[in-house]
Amino acid sequence: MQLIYFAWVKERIGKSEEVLHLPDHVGTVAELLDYLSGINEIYAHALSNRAMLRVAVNQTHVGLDHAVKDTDEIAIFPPVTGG
Amino acid sequence: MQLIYFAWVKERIGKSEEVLHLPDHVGTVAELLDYLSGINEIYAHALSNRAMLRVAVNQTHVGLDHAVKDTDEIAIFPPVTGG
Amino acid sequence: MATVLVQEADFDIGAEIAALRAGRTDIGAIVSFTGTVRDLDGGLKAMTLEHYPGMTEAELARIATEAEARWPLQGCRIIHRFGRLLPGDQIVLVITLSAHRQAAFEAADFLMDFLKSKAPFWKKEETEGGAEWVAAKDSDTDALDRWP
Amino acid sequence: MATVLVQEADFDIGAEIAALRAGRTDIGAIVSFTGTVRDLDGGLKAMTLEHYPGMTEAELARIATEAEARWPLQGCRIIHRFGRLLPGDQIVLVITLSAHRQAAFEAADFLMDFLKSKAPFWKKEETEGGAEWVAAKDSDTDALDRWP
Repeated sequence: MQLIYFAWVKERIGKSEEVLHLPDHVGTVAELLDYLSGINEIYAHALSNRAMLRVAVNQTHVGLDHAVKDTDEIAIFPPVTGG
Repeated sequence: MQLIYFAWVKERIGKSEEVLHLPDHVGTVAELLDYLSGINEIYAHALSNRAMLRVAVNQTHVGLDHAVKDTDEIAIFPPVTGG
Repeated sequence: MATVLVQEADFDIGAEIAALRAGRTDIGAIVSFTGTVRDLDGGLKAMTLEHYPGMTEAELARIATEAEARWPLQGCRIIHRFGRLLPGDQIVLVITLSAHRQAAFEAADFLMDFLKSKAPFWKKEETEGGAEWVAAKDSDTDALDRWP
Repeated sequence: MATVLVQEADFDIGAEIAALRAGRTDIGAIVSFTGTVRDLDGGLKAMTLEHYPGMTEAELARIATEAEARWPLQGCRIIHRFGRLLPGDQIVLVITLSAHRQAAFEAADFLMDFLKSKAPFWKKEETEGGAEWVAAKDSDTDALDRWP
């Protein structure tokens, strides 16, 4: 899957995007965040405050129980502040 | 008093303004409209539909029971339709 | 702070907004409303706006002062044209500036509602069939109930 | 019918409105909202807007389509800038055109509420003390409850 990070999520993880293989046991956004947080302390810190994270799958806002596939473009970011 | 007419009130009365002496027994806007309607049939026709008339005294919207004086500028017109 | 203009000439929306904003960094939100001569069925030849010189300016200034008392505005401008206008022509411009978008939106909305039922303007429409004074809409007076 | 632009360049409010109105006589009401970089206490040096290319355009188009489904609009344009902006600079422009003033007002208000909480933009403020991401306001999310 293609992962994209924005704003302070990007700064904490230290990259704006990356391609990772989606493990078979990861089926939802919540499970994906758990999986990423387990990679190392950097991800764990960047993704620790779930209330401050928003996720888009294939450029559409989704909730934590939304399904994810290995072919998806998945973006993780803080609440938006445009306008 | 200075009388000013606008829109179809002006067209029906046939003039845009005139100076009339305010009779002593005329103390309110309602009494003024009654007095003007009694001048002749032209005024009577122009001022017959009271629900469609609005009045401003000294350039401020007022109601039918507002006081009028001989030194006032009194405008009579239909409901406004600007904007 | 509000400025009011009643004029026969056309106005330039962009230039008016730019003049109100010039050199300022304390404004966050600018709302403009422009009313134009609408010809829904293709039968309108022209629209003539009569007004009450003196009272018009006074009434618009009163309306603007009321808006400034209700919302934290950093600028407010009303321009209303009179005379003979053609379909598509601009009639009225209201601009509100504020630090907050909701204040700018509500004040502009309020100004138009009050202007429609308080400012002494009368429209006469010219069609093939002749010229007729536009009747006031009850909905314009009813709209004032939105602002208790 | 709505058109959406996400760009680094500035925009010209008057020219945008003129382009939407050109040659039309069926429009009665035009509302514009402009958001600008506000510096209330004089401490802001700059504001950088990051965005999600692709999704931003898609999200703004979805918001505009929703507005067109709710109100009888005759035109709708959204322009949102990204990149580094200075205090006083223009950030966002929303224009709505309709035969009716209430539709134009409500649609522009709605577009700004949804844009604020749905469009993937993030603001970073630069002050003397450094640079910090702007925190989202609960009031922006709560504002969506105004449009059931």
